[in-house]
Order: sequence, then C-alpha cells, then structure tokens
Amino acid sequence: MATQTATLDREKLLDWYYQIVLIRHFENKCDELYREKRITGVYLHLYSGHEAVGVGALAALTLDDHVITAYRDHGIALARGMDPKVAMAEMMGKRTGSSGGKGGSMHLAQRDLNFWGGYAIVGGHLPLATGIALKVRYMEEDAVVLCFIGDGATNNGYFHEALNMSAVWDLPVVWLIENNLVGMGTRVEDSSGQPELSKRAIAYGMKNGGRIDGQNVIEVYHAVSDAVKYAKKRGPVLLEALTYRFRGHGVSDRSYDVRDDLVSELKVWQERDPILVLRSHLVEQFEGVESELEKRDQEAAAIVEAAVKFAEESPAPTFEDLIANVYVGRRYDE
Amino acid sequence: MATQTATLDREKLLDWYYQIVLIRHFENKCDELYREKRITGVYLHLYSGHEAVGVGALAALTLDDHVITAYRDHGIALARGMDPKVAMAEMMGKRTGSSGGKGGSMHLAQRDLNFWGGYAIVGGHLPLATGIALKVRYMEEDAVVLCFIGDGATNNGYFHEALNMSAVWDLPVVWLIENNLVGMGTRVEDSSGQPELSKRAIAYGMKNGGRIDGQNVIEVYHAVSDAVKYAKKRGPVLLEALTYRFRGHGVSDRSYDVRDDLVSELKVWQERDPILVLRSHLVEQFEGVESELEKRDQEAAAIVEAAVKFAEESPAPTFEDLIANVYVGRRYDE
Amino acid sequence: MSERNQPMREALRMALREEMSRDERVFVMGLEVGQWQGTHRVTRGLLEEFGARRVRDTPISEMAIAGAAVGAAMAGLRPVAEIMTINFAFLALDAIVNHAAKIHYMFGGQFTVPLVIRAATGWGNQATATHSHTPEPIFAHFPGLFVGCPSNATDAKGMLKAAIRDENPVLFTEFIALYSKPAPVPDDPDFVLPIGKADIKRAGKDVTIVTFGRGVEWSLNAAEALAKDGVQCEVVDMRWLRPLDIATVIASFKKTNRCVVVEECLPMYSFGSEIAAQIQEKAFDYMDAPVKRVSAMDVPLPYAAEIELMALPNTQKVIDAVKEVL
Amino acid sequence: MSERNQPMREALRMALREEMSRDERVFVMGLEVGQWQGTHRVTRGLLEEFGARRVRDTPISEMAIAGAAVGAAMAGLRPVAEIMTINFAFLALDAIVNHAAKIHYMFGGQFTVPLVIRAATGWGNQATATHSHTPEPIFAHFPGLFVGCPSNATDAKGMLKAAIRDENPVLFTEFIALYSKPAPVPDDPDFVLPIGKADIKRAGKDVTIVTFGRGVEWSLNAAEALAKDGVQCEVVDMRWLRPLDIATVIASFKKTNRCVVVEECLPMYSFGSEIAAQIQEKAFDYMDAPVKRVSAMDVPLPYAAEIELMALPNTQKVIDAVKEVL
Ligand SMILES: Cc1ncc(C[n+]2csc(CCOP(=O)(O)OP(=O)(O)O)c2C)c(N)n1
Ligand SMILES: Cc1ncc(C[n+]2csc(CCOP(=O)(O)OP(=O)(O)O)c2C)c(N)n1
Ligand SMILES: [Mg+2]
Ligand SMILES: [Mg+2]
Repeated sequence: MATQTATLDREKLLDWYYQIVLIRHFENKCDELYREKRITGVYLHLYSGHEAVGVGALAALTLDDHVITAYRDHGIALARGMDPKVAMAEMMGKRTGSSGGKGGSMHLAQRDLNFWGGYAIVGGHLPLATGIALKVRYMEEDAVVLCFIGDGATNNGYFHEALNMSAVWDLPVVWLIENNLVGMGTRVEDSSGQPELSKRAIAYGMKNGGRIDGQNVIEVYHAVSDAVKYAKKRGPVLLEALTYRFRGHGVSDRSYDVRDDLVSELKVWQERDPILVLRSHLVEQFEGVESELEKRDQEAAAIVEAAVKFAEESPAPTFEDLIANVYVGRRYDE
Repeated sequence: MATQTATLDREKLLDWYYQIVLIRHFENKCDELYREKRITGVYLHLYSGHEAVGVGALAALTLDDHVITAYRDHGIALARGMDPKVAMAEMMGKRTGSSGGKGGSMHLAQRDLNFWGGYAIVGGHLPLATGIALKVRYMEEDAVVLCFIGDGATNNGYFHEALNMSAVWDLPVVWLIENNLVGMGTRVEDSSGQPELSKRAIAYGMKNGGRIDGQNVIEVYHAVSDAVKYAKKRGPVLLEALTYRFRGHGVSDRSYDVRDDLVSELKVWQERDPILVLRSHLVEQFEGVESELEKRDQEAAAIVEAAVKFAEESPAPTFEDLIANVYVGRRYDE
Repeated sequence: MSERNQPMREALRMALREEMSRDERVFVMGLEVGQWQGTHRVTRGLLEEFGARRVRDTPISEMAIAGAAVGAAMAGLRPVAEIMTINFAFLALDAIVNHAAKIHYMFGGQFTVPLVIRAATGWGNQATATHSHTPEPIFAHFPGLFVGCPSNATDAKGMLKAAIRDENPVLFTEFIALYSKPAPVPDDPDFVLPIGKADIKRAGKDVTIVTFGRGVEWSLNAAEALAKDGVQCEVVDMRWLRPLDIATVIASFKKTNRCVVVEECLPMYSFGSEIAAQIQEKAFDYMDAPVKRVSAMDVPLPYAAEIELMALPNTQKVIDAVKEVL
Repeated sequence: MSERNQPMREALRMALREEMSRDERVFVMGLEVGQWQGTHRVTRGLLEEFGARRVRDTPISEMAIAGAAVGAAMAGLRPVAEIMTINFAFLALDAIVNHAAKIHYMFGGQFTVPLVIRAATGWGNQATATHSHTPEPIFAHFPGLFVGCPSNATDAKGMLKAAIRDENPVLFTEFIALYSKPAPVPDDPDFVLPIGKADIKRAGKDVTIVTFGRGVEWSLNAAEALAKDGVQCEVVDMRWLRPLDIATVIASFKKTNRCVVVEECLPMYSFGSEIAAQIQEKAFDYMDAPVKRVSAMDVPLPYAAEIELMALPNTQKVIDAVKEVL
C-alpha cells in the first residue's frame, strides 16, 4: 500500500482533496438551503462523510466507464465531473438542472459523463448496472460499470438477482457497497444475516474484493483500480467500503438531536473524516502543502456559492416541461 | 452414517419404501391419465426421481412441524400423509380433492397436516415459510418449518429476502434445496454464479447443512433430522439435496424424446433410483425382505388404483364452488 | 366514552395500540416501525410499549415483508405489516395479489389470511416520479383483497380496527398529506367502521362528488365554495375501493343526476373509470350529464414544485368540473 | 412481397428474426428463450441462428430480467426481454413501471429506453389462480410505457416490429390461446403497424364492440352470429391499451350509438371501465344505451375445467350483451 501511494503525485492528491471539500461544501450548502426552504421537497440525502468513497472510486475510472448509484448521489455526481451549477440547479428544481428540474436531489444524471443517474427505489438501479455492463460486453467495449450500493440495499431481491446475473454472464461490473453501518435507522447487524457484506460475493461465485477503509481515498482508489482491472478481464467484483453518514439519513432526520449513542458514534467517526485523513497524508508527504489545501478549500467554497447564484437565477420549468419527455416523439396525451 | 442407519428399524425403512413406491405409482398414473386426457390442464410436474428427498425429509418431522413447497408437490403431499384419493381427486379437479378442485396439481395442501401447500410462483412460498416460522417463534412453539426449494428458485429475489429475514430473526426453518440440476431447461451452472447452492448460506450467516445425496432416503433423513434439531434451537439451516427429475420438467416436456445427452444423463441417474438405493440397502440388511417389498409395492399400486376410481367417481365443482372462498364471510360480488 | 381531536397518525396509532392490547396475535412489522419510531411516526412508542417481539423492524425486503406477513397470517397471527410507502408495494405486488389475495380461494378455503398491509400513499411533496404514486386501483383490481383508504382521523381509526379484525387480507393506504390533520377520534375501543361501506361526507341534491382519501378534502372545499353559488354537492367518500359500495353512489346519483369523480390517481384504467362505467351502466336513465373525472395528469411526477402542483388535482379543478356537469 | 398463412408464434418469430437481422443491437433475453427453444416456441431456432450473444437464457430472476433490459436499452442496445408469462411480470412491476416507464422523463429526456418486454398472457387452460391473469390494464395505467396486445398473427408481426423499432419502452403481451392460430403474414421486412392505432376488424352500423387480444375472436364470432339476425356489429380491435386510440372508438360509437366492451380481464378498474368512462364523457349525446361490459368474473381463477370456463367470457356472453344494448 505504502509503495503504491508513493506513486500518486501531488497534483492528483490535491485534486482529490479539492473534490472532497467541494462535495462537503456542496452538502453543507444544501443543508443550509433546505433549512431556509430555498431547497424544498421531502428528500435530500447528503453525502457528507462518504466523500472518500465516491472520489476514490471515480478516480479509478475513465470517462468511457460507467457509473450508477442510489439517491445519495450528489457526491457521486460531483466526483464524476458534473458542474456544481447544474447539480445545484437540479436541487432547486430549475430548468438548468441536470435533469431539467424534473429529477431533483435523488435523480442527478449526466449522459455525456456516462453517469447513469441516482435512483430512489432501493436496489432498483442494480439490474440497470447489469444491463449497462451487458451492453459493454455485447459491444466488446473496454469499459467497466461501477455501481454504488447501500448496505441496506444488499438485503433486497434486486441485489441478489442483479449480482447473480452479472456473475452468470461474467459482466464487467464493480459492485461497491458503501457500508455506512445503517439504512435509515436499521443497523447492518439487524438487517443482514451476514454483516460482513463483501462475503455475499460467495453466493454468486463472484470475486470478493474485500472490505476496505472508505474514509481513506487512497485506499479506495487502489482497491477500486484493482477491481476495475479484474472486472474488465474476468467478471464482476464485490467490494465493501466502510464509511459513515455524518448528517443523518436525510436532512429531515433528527436522530442526532435525540440519540446520545449516535452522537458518540459520530464523534468517533469524525476523527476519521475523509478530509482529515487525506489532509494528514498530504501534510506528511508534501512539505508546505497547507497553503495549497487552504486555496483549494476556498476555491471549492466559491464554486458552491457561484452554483447557488446560478441556480437561484435560473428559471423554473413550465407546463411545457411538465408534459415533455413522457414519451420519445409523441405528446403525452396523444 | 453407518452406525446411525443401523438404528433404523426394519418397519420404519419398509414404511419409507412404501411411501417411495406409492409416490412413484401415483406419478406414473398421473402421467398415464394425462396422456389419456383424464387429467387435463397445462401443468403437471411429477416428483419421480425426487422421492427419497421428500420421504426422508418428512420422516424427520412430527405433525407439529410445518411443510411448504413449490408446484412439484405430489410427492411431498403423499409423504406428509395426504390420502392419495384426495390428492388424485385434486388432480382431476374434483370437489373431493384436497383443495376442492380449485387448486389442482400445483396447489395441494392440507391444513390438518400442517402442510401449507404447493405454490406455483417460483420462490413465492419462501417468505411464507419465514412467516410460518415467525409464528412458531412468536408463540414459542416447539416446531420447525421445512421449506422445499428448487435449484432454479435460488436465483430469485424471494430466496434472498426470505432466507435473510429468517436469519436475522433466527427462525426455525430448514431450507431444503432439491437440486435436480436444472430448472425447466436451464442448468444450475448457467443460472447460478455459485453452483454449489448450499454455500449461499454464507450470504446470510446461516448454518450450512451441506450437500447431501438426495437419492438416499436414509442420508436425507439424518441430515434433515440434524438440521431440524439445529433450527429449533438456534435458527435456520440451508441444506442441498442432489437429485434428479426422471420425467422432464412437466408432463408436456418432451426433451427426453429429442435430446440424447439428456437420455444418457437420465440413464446414469436411474442407476441411483431412490427405489433401487433403498431396496439394496434393505435386501442387504434384512434377510428375506424381498417378499415384503413386493407386498408393499402391490399395496401401493392398489391404493393408487383406488384413488383413481375415487377421483373419477367424485363430482366436479359447481358454480357455487366457483364463487365460494373469494372472501371469508362475504359473497364475491357483495 | 368520549372523543378527542387527534391527527390521523395518532388515530392510527390508537387503533394499533388498542388492537395489540386486545389480541396478542396482532403485531406490527416493517421498515423502521420500531427503533426509528416509524417513518411517518404512526408506530411511535409501540416498540417501547409492546417490545421487540410484537414490533418488528425488518430488512429492506418488501417481497419478504409482505410474504412473511402472509405466512404468519395463515399460521394464525394477525400481522399488520407496514410498507413504508405504497410505491415500494410494487415490489410486493406478487406477494399481495398472487399470494395474500388468492390463498384462501386457491386451497378451497383451507387457509385464511387475516393480514393488514399498511402503506403511506399520495404525492405532492416533490417526492419525484418513482415515489409519487396513488395506485390503489391497481391493487383493487384483484379479487380476494380489500383495499381501504381513510380520508380523516376518525375514519382512520374505525377502518384500521375493522381491517385488523377482519379475516380477509386488507391493503390499507394512508395519505401522507393527511397524517397531521386532526379530527375527533372516539376513545371507544370497539369503534369499528364496517368494511366496504361508503360514507356521505356532505349531503346535497345537485351534484354527486365521488372520491376517496385526500380527494375528500378538495371535494368538501369545492362543495363549500359552490354552496355559495347555490350549488349543493353531495360528497361520497368511498372509503373502500374494494369492496366497492356502488349502491351508495348510485343512490346519490339517482337523486342528483350528475357526478364528478375526484381522485389523486392517474386517470387511465383507474378509480374514476370504474365509477363512471358503473354509473352509466346502473343509472343510465338518470344521467343528465356525463360523469366527469378529476384525476392527476397522465404523466410521471416531476420534482420541481411549480410543475408538480400543476399535475395534481385541487379544489379549483373540482369546482370547474362540477360547473361543467351542471 | 407476398404473404403466407402462419400461426401467431411463427409471425412473432419472423418479426424477431427480421429485426435481429436488420439491427445488430436487437437481442433476445429471458427464461428458456435459447436452449429450451422458448416456452411457447416463439424463439425456436433463434439461438442456433444468432448465437448465445444475442439469444440469452437467464436465471429465474424477473426483477433482473426486466431491470437489466432497461439498463441495456439505456446504454444503446434494443433488448427484447421475454417474461415467460405475464403473471411473473408482477415481480417486475417496479422495474417496468418505476424504471422502464419513468427514466426518460425523470432525467429530463437524457436517456431513452427502447425496450420491448414480451409476455404470454391469458388463461383458460386450468393454469389456476396465480397463473391466470390478463392484467394489461394494470400496466397501461402508468404513463411512459406502451402496451400492445395483438389479436392475430398478421397484427402480431407488424406490431412487434413497430415495438422493437420504437424508442419507447413497450410491454407486448401475446395470448397463449392465439399462438397456434394462423393468419396471412406478409413477408415484407418493413411491414410495420403504427403504435397506438386501433383497427376495425369488422364494419357495422348497429353496435360497436370494443375489444383486444383474444376478445376479438369472441367478438367476431358474435358479430357473425348476430348478422344472421340482421344486427351489424362493428368490431374495434384496440391493439394498444396505451396509447389508447379512443378517437376510433368514439367515431364508431357516434355511428352506432351502442357499445359492448369485451375483455378477458378482471372487471374492476379495468379496460372496460376506461372505455365506458370515455364513451360517456366524449359521446354522451350519442348514447342510446349504456355501454355494457363483458369481462372475466370477479374471482380468482379455479383449476377445475368446468368452473374455470364459467368464469371466462365467450361468444355467447358477447351475443347476450349485444342484445341487451340493442
Ligand atoms: C424498495 C424501497 N424500500 C424502502 C425505501 C425507503 N428507503 C429509502 S433509503 C432507505 C435506506 C437505505 O439504506 P442504505 O441502502 O444503507 O443506503 P444509505 O441511505 O445508508 O446510503 C430506505 C429504507 C426505498 N426507497 N425503496
Ligand atoms: C416467478 C416465476 N418465473 C418463472 C416461472 C416458470 N417456471 C415454472 S417452474 C420453473 C423452473 C423452476 O426450477 P426449479 O426451481 O429448479 O424447480 P424444479 O422444476 O426443478 O423442481 C420455471 C422457470 C414461474 N412459475 N415463476
Ligand atoms: Mg447505509
Ligand atoms: Mg430444479
């Protein structure tokens, strides 16, 4: 591991640092906007705490590869390269949003980034990943599908069917579980007979990529890189990254206000904040990098501010948008 | 193993022999009646070849235990103690059938035997087993649920969800896979990433009861007995019995008429016909048992003939039956 | 016995508590019903009161939640399974309509399935396309299953208790938009409303408005407004989509000769379709105007609040429809 | 170009072969479509002709069959996924209505889902309660998805080809009872019937019979019989439940002023409900009688042949209904 990390250059790591703090700023801003009712609606699931998983995993891909995830998708979208303006506009339900304001927080997507979107039915996107990977094999393309999965989602029928099918067909998928220990309020050990989720690979005769530290972007990057190589050549891999939700299930989750046990747990995990972990590494590796980190941090904050401005000034969708895209090439009421 | 079998007395083994040949006669008769159009309909799945699994497994239960299975249910029903008359009447869609002629071949059931029925949606009965086992635990009863599962069914979402839930709740279920190598025309290795199906237990942190010889009723009996003991005390067990379909998927499956490879495979398995396996054991163990076997065989054949007669002489359901049982305590059109 | 103003979620909880106290076989299972205190807070406090045996958190396994509840019901318990929102019940459609609804019939009456599946329903809060269904008619299409949907706290209590006590499987849907709305709820632990009976929420002689669930609110508001113009609407709250109390609809229609159906559902092959079809079948000679339907627009639901609301029925749309049939 | 009498299964296979030959992105996946040669023999020979890359047997995983087909379609392929019978599509309801049907809309048009899901439908062969559905209206309830159901071999070819070539997701259901029935099928590899267009299968001036799928046969037989009594029925085969060509129905009705709807479906919240509702809405002044519905009985389907058939519509029931509206 140590030797591998040495090969990562300063710029790359600084870029990851930037991405991680960008996501953190973005999520903090979303939370703020939600409290101010400038972002509305029932669902807003923040990626804070998970950043190293998304950034590290996506760093292991090229733009020819494919990405798909669940509703906790802001961080994935940004790490994949979605313009924060466009992401923020989607949060606010604006025409300039990535899905034209019709998808919202849970349904970011960007076709030209091969980012196939965030999905809100738990497990529902898993067979989609299988299908996209089928297309890759069918067309003999040199690419992989990276599919993010919540720990809770691994107990759903979709998980079983989608992973098994990918194994039977030797498809190039990296199945990456973001195990943040809980789905809404249910702990992994209360929802999974097998709490070491990567072991579920055995049920599909699938390569078990193991359990990795999801707070360490470098470890995630290497593990996913290895998995990508394997998946392209041989077939699916199941990986499990241990991570933690810093902000509750969604913005309306107030568990941290009432549950002392959760607050204590959170404190422990905050010591392993992906920002801190990467910062320590950088500071240790590269002398005098602090000012650079500061700069990236400010840059990210400014980008988020600009995104909010852009989003707020953007127009809302209209009736024409409401009735568009129900079908391809046909009016909704035809 | 050897020591264990020695403890089984002659009468018990002869009774199993009787049950196995009874099922074989019953199924052969069903096939004959179907060709003669005395049994009609699209679905009729024979248990021939699987007899040792059903008979051995059910021998390990008491009447307080619970049994549930899929559509290949004739053998299970008979081994559980359903009167062949009542079973045959159901095949023919008669009022005297176990489900009053409304269930047919795929939906035999008998409440007072705790036989919860055969189900035709692949995997659909698995969560029912979980639920019945939940009732057992909830009421603190000393009983177990035995749930038969086809190999093909293990790739269905129901399997995953039902088994996981049983594990999370430590329910007393013995999940018994009847691996006959194929689901309709699809081989296990083409449908399951993990072809050693009992290994799927790991995905649920569940006790793996292992792979057993499904042609040997004695081995099945012991393995299921052990599993029952474990399940009652500690929680679910997954067991896999290797067996073989002697008559194709359903009576309309004509694969054996056109596929030489299947015919060869069948021949190999016929050497391990559960009737032969048990007969050899008995002949070896108990001198002069042959005449007894012959007697049981004739008895079974006579019982099946009587069942046919009973069924044929029974009345068909009427319009009143058509509209009954849609709801409890309410007319269908109220 | 007295009654107190309570929000619908409290009325539902009251029903659950009373039935759980009355009958040990009644228990609750579903996502986040226990430790998390219920996604919609209906089950708040039940875990503490009844313990983990009778208030059971489950994995995210809708097929198994519904399916295991069917099994438990067959075996003698009386499960009240919660599907967090009705959208996720699509994953359990087979367990619900092919198992819960058919088992009593298919095995010739040997088994009963005294099961209630509760699910939050409705939309209008930017929950977006996959989380914005009001698909009760889909489930009510299938015989063997009752489908109830209360429009207020009072009915919620009486209907849920009826559902729990009944021997048949019941899909019971609760509009999220109504959870916080209060209404007088009787303390009476035997306050039970009959399954399959509609309720006339407002009497009137000019137009019959047939609706259920959240539609009742829009309809009553519309009736209120129209009354000022001298138009008397009779508002029929169906309460149950199956059994469907069409007799009450027809009786009202024979008096008013005009009808508007109000549903939050999608319009095609839906609730309004059935009501309109039955009226023209059973009261053809009484029709002074076609039955008019007010439904959600025939589109998936978008996120942006502005356009989402355009797609939803509302009081004004009901008023307009009533004016059209006058 | 010529045409030949062919059973519907052969017409469907012709459509598949032609489209697979024309467009490399078209492929077939599902249970037993390959080695087993198709449960209903529609895909017979395709594995040998096109190889295992394009004819893909799957595990018994309906959620993943539908869901993976959605993903493959989004990514640029044109899957024709087979769900062995429509009953098993209940397990895939979420993948079909919450994913296939919504993805184009939900992501603002970024993705398209050019997917066909084929499923055998209908009942009447003692398949029993869980295997005896004709639930097309359930699926057609949801916008974003087309639902087609041919009534004969000719239409089957033209409609399936249209479905495969279309950019929208299509649920395509095929009556098992029709697979072996022959009709003239054009060789023309570009014989494509427009999506969402109904077809008048028989012209008449006295009564409009609106139906689809297997109902067409009963309706034509009834029309034939009634013609002997001098009653001229116009038989409208809807072909598609979505888009629904209500204009053709209304035009016919304005001529005949009477209508019978014939469906193999369950009666409640169904096809007939929608047709009746629309007729009274759009042609109220033309109604000389209520629209009458001939549906399956509102019960789960039993096994025993005698009583199963009682629950099914048939020619005589159509004749009786026509006489009632005359
Ligand atoms: C099929 C389904 N059931 C229930 C829900 C409600 N729900 C939304 S998120 C969630 C928890 C998911 O947990 P996990 O997969 O661990 O993801 P995390 O939120 O931790 O990222 C649940 C139960 C849903 N969206 N879909
Ligand atoms: C959900 C579902 N999909 C497909 C089918 C059609 N089908 C009936 S039996 C069967 C094969 C099942 O194989 P297996 O589980 O191995 O049981 P076996 O027939 O070998 O006993 C299939 C695919 C079904 N009944 N249900
Ligand atoms: Mg989680
Ligand atoms: Mg098998």
